[in-house]
Amino acid sequence: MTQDLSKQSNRLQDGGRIDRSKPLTFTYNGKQYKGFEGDTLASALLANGVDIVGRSFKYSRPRGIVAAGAEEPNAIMQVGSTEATQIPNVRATQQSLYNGLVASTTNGWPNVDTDLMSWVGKVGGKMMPPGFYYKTFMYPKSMWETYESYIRKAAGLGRAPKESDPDIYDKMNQHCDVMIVGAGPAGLMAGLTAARAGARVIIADEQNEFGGSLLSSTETLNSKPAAEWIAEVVEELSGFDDVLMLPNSQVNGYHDHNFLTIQQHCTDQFADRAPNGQIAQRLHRVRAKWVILATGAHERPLVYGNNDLPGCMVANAVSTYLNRYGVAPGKDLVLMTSNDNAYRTALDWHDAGRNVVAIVDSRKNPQGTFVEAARERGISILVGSGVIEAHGSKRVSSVSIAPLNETGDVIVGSVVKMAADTLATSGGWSPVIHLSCHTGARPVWNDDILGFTPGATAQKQLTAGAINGTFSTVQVLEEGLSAACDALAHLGLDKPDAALPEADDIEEGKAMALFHIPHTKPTSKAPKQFVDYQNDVTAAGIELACREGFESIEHVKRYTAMGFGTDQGKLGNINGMAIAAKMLKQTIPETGTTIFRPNYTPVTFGAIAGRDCGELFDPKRYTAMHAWHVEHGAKFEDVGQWKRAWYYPQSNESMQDALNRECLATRESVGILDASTLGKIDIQGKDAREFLGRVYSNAWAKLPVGKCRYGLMCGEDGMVFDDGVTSCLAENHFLMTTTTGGAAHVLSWLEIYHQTEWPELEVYFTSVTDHWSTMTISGPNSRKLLEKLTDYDVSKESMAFMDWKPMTVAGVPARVFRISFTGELSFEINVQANYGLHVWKELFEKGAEFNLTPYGTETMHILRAEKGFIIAGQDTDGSVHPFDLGMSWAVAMKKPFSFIGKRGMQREDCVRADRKQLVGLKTIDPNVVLPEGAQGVLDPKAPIPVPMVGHVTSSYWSANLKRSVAMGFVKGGLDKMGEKIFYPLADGRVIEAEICSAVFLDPKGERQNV
Amino acid sequence: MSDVTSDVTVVARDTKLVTKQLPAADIMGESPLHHADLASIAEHGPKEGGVHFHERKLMGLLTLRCLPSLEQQEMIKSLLGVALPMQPLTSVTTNESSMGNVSVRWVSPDEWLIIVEADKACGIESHFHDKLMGHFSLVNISGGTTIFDVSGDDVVEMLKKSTPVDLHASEFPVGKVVSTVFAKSGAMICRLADDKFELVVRRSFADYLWLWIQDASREYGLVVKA
Amino acid sequence: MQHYSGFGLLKHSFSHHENWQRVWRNPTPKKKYDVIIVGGGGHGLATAYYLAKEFGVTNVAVIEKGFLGGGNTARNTTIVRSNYLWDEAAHLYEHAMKLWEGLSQDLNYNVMFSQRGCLNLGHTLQDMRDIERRVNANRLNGIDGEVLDAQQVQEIVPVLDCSDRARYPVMGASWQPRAGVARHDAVAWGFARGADAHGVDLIQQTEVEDLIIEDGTVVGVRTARYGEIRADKVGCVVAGNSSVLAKMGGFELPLESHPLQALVSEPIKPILDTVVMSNQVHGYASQSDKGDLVIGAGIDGYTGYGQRGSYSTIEHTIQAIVEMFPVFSRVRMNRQWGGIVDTCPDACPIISETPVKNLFFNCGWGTGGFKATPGSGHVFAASLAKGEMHPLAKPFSMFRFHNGALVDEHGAAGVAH
Amino acid sequence: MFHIYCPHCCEYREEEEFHASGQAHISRPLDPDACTDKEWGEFMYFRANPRGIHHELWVHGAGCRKYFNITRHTQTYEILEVYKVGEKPSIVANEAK
Repeated sequence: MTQDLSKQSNRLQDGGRIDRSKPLTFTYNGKQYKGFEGDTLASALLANGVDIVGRSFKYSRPRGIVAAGAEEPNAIMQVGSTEATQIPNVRATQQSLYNGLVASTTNGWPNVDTDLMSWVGKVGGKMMPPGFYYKTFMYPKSMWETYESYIRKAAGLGRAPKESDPDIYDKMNQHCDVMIVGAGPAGLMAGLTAARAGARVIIADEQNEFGGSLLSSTETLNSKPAAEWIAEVVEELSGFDDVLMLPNSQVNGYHDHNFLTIQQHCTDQFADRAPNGQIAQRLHRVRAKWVILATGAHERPLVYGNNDLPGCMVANAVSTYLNRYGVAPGKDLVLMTSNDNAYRTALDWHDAGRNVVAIVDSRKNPQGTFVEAARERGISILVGSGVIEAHGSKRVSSVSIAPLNETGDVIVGSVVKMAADTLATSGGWSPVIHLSCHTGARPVWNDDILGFTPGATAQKQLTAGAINGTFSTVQVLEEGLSAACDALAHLGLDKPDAALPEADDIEEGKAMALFHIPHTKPTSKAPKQFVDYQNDVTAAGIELACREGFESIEHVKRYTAMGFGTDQGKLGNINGMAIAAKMLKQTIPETGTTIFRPNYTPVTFGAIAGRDCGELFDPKRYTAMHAWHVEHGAKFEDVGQWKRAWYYPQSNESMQDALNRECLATRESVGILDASTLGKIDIQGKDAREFLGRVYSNAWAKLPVGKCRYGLMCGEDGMVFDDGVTSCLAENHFLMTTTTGGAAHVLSWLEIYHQTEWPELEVYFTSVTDHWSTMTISGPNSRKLLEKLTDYDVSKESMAFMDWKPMTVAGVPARVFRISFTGELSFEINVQANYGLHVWKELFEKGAEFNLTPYGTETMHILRAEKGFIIAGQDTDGSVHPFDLGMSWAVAMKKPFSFIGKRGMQREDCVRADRKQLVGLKTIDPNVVLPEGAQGVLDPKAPIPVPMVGHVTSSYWSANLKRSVAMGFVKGGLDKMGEKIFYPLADGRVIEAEICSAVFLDPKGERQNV
Repeated sequence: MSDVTSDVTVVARDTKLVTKQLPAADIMGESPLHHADLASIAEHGPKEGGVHFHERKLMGLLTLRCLPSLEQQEMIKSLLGVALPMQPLTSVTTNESSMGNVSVRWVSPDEWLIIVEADKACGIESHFHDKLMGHFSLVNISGGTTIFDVSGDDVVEMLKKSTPVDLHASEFPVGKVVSTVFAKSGAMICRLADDKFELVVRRSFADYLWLWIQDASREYGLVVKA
Repeated sequence: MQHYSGFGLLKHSFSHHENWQRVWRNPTPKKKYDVIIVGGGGHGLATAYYLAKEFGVTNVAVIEKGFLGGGNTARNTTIVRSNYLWDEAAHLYEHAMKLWEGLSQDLNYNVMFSQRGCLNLGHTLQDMRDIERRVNANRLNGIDGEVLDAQQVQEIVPVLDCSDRARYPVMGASWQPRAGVARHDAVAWGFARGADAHGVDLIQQTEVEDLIIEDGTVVGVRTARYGEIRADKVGCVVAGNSSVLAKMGGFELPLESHPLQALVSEPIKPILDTVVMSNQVHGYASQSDKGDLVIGAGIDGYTGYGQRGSYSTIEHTIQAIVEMFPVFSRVRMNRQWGGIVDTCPDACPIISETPVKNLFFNCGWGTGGFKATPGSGHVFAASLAKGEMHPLAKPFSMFRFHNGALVDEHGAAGVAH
Repeated sequence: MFHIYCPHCCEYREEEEFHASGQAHISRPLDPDACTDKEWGEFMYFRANPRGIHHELWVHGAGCRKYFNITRHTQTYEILEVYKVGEKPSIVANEAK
């Protein structure tokens, strides 16, 4: 080892799973540092002797790294080397180090080391107990907005980028027999067993390599370092085709019926931006037949005075930094523990050649393998004691230790002070039960292990290892094996040969239930004892919440914000519950339980969105003529998912100019509309006609073959929801059309009635929306145009209004319908969509002499409004029935079958006299166009609230009539013809209009009957 | 057969209407991906990659709706040259039919998709209407549908990004057909070989699905086949 | 009741906050009350508060099966607005809005009502028609509202993508400046504290197992913990569990209880100053004072009492958020949760007498209940006190589903709740 | 995220393929014109909405497009059985009251 470690003052000369041959450079708060491949950002910071990694949220206290994994509350960084690649709130303990990584702290002014806000925190902190904001900032009322802006400025950790994300995230749907969460000893054993049995296995782990707790321990398996066993298992697993191994992958959510989500980091462990368009992160959506949770446990710190000083760490984290990363995060260690397990940290520290000042054990008489090992090494052990307070300004410099009583809640002797720069604590282990809660199972308290374990669940879920409170490696491996065997048995697969590796024989003495170390002062006056670091929740705060009557643990959490941080209380929740329980004089299980919700750790929005963003956010549906519309300069309107041509401006034409031109050309000669998006449903069967009679409000019994008819479709409530023309193709064969937006709904409407209410009717429905291209030529010259493209007789005598005929148009077999939505002579030409563009182009070829003009949906709206034709969805809103629309002609009350909507439209409220009815509206000033959505009133001078009588639904400038035309609802409007109505607008204008017939043009229908 | 003349359009009109829908051969049909000019991508684009894409365009596709009695099943078999696959999620293909190459995909207990060459669709329709008694419906959907053949070493990976169905060979053997979600649209997926799938998609969604497949295939390399 | 103020905080800081009074008692219920409110969520607590404070009915118990404010009150996205389309709904929600505007002072509890405005985006021509219609109606009803074009929207929310790049470009929006958000827990706690101070008994951890009905009249409730508790009138304000209570009364309601999910991002520096809602792309977002982006969407399609829904709903919601706010792509989702919302066919509540005499229901708020909390409590309290429905409550009788007089805020309003 | 057995496709499929269509076994009155407003309103709008075992109508919308029934627990979300339209459920709630 010849590398220059001088800058990495805390880096050990050897050891760890880092690659010292691969040095990496990174930037932290503007300064360059070195680390090694295999480091996390946190281990590299510690290696470089960086103590302060953040400032606390409320009090601006300096904070250091306390943990080594997902439970870390303090080391929350802003990462990103460019504006577009900024990531807020990256947990340094989970971010792999890469060359060029740029990180900075998220709080602190002017900088994190010298934060002037901390003075505010120190002075004002006393006035900021939990919920203080509920008690103040109320007076004077007008000041709240000012107060709030300051609160908001202080809030938040990192920041969002200002530029769009250059990275790509995608998703993959996975299916497996066994999903194993966690690749520690239990998970690896389970995975190996299931894989050998031939099961389809997915095994995921949040860390960059498999091995879990074994990666940071010094224990042996089969008398070899555990790492060798891991390597063997990983190698064997990678040989199975049906095993998917996912390191760098957090299982974040466990949903009903064994559906799990995994966020796989594909490139963000080695690059700030995914190289060469690679996928940055992949979200796996897994459906598993069985799930084995082998998620391990998080060590709990103990709660004592100033426990947030940098240098205060969780014991196992210290071991992890030593063993896995070759980093000793200090020189002189005091270890405080309530259990044997944590002794390993002192042993590791000692074995790394550093000074263990003392082990402070709250128990009177600790005994066990590790305790003996410490004694053998001559480490001083202070039994029956606790660290009551840490001292120092920006890092621990000394600790105060006091003897405790048997139950650890009273100080029973004098306080001694010892110099130390690192204080590691352990209050035992909390099983990582998060995923087990996601589908509603309530965790249960286990007094033996002093933690919550997974509760009963409806999911096909098994658990193995530390999640069960099983901590010895021997038993953890056994549980991994047996969980896999249980899963295999359920799956009907045979157990394979699987021998357990031999693990170290370790005896551990009983742990003590200890959470909160008493201080010589009462909690309220003692130095701050933090429970939830990220939200600055203290033991005093929890006690205050209980005193104020917040007795449910959920109230305590909400009042203090405990557990609401980005770590979701992984370190603090149990300690907080224990403190509340003690305050309320009840047990922890009596106080409640702790429920975790997805996500286990935060998940990038981009990954959840996947590729369903940008161009792929939602399908764009196109007709066969779309390319032509684009070429001819069309503007498009979104109608459902369809892109419909809206209007076709020419050169510098304004929208209104284009509409005027399109409208006049159509009424004066001939226009053409791409109507392909209309829903089309082929209906066949001997009961088709009967069925139509039941779902439409009008009569269908006598519609002859070759004829078309308009129909209204209502819900059971009698309210119109769709309309369209249905044509009789043959005695048992119809073609129904629907609105563009309503097509899917209408088809399911027909299906649900057929399948669930009237299965005896012999009828089938098939969507042919996409099959037919539909082009409507409309205008006085439309017949002449059609005649140029067909040999068939399309004269009035041969083909009357509302007739349809099969014929050949432009050489293509077509079905031509003489129906009209413009009130002009119109032909709707339908051809198989593969030939739509051909026919469309031929129409233009032959239509030039008639000035054939393409028109879009807007002109279509104007032309139909001139005729008083409704558009379902614009002139209806789900609260109007056919009579409200003045369309009693489309309702056949005498049909033998009580059609859908008939009963509904006869309810008391539906037959009331003053219902809003659709009428025409003629502005007194013909040049004024009423805004759609304007609300009509009878007395514009009435005080607010002004009684409203109905709104304008459709309103346009009619170039043909050289005036505005409009339709709208008016209470009792059909009986108010000729009366005045006023439309007060937001800009202060009041537009006066006269109620009239909605048919503004050609009331006798002479133009379409030619 | 009336299919070949251009002036008579109605093929059958007793209780149902069957109209000829194809023009004379000199009028070229345009498939839903016509605008993408796949032919030149095939010519100039990459020749190697993990996912291969081919639009099997302008085929004849028909939706058959029926709850077939034994007699009807027999008649359908004689008309198509192959028996309807009655088992859910199964399909059959034959090239021994008088109708040429015929594939039939199970869609639901009373629905099948029939795939033939384009010029056979009308013939099948008219035969059915001539010969098949009882309640059924047969609808030509050729213009509203196209077929994507996707294949290659990474085709399953690409599909896993697109659809939630389990594509593992043990669950999805060759010949299995499912109608399912595909991205934010839908598709009927049939496994034609270990590494080859047929996607039957709706015309108006074809461009979206083509964009999706290009995107999902990017990391594997996409080869367009003419 | 101890008065809260900044000065009080200072004073208590000298005694290390050891002398704060309890916010509410933890009483054992009496044998009989004038009114029992079943359900200690925001609406139930508000009802009790106004009953005692405004209508002099102080012999009141609120019976809550869990903890106060622990249901939908604790789970919603805290949006407050009153820009409803139909007169009946608009008047009810505006009544609530006016109460919100003085609520912190009335309760002496800062509910952090922040009138930062609400945008309801329009992405299609029909959206814009609906927006015009609704804003015009609002203005004539005395409710603030404006129609904005895309550029004006962009000025208010710089991080919103108002470009043509979007699949459904923003065409405009309705803007209600007085709308905003409030601190949900504080609302429940403020009402609870106020009700308790007026003598209302707040009975937590007590589930009502049955309604005691004699001769078609309700006379009390039966609980597992305390047995029978009698009352002259019973008001049920139990949101998603309303159908369960109605069944105890022997009738059904026109309700379905659906999961409604919401989620928050990790806290980030202030970036979104207002509430942005979009019906077309199905998502809405605001940023809390703590810095979290608070995000919600529509309900799951099936009924469910599990306080959780399907992941696909979360995915669709996030897709919508990333579509609207591309710069949020690298922000991370912290937590998701679900509530049980009681949805009515017309997306309006039921504040109503029932087939059982002296039994009243206040339910059916669906996804829109939080914003109405003070108004709902106030009109329900008035109705319970007088034994006759308050004029603002009358249109919301459950019997409107018999005669057809629905107040259909569904399609017509064009607004996600 | 439900995993639903389609009784027509005869296999489990993902929830995305399905759509819930409300309470099952709500039959349209045979003679609507004879119904009172109250009866018609109850048919259209009033629902059991139970917390517990529930029978509901679903459609395999992206699959075979067939409607079918599910018996599901509305709190645990366990699907207890699926059955075709026209069939009766074999699992029903205990009607204590």
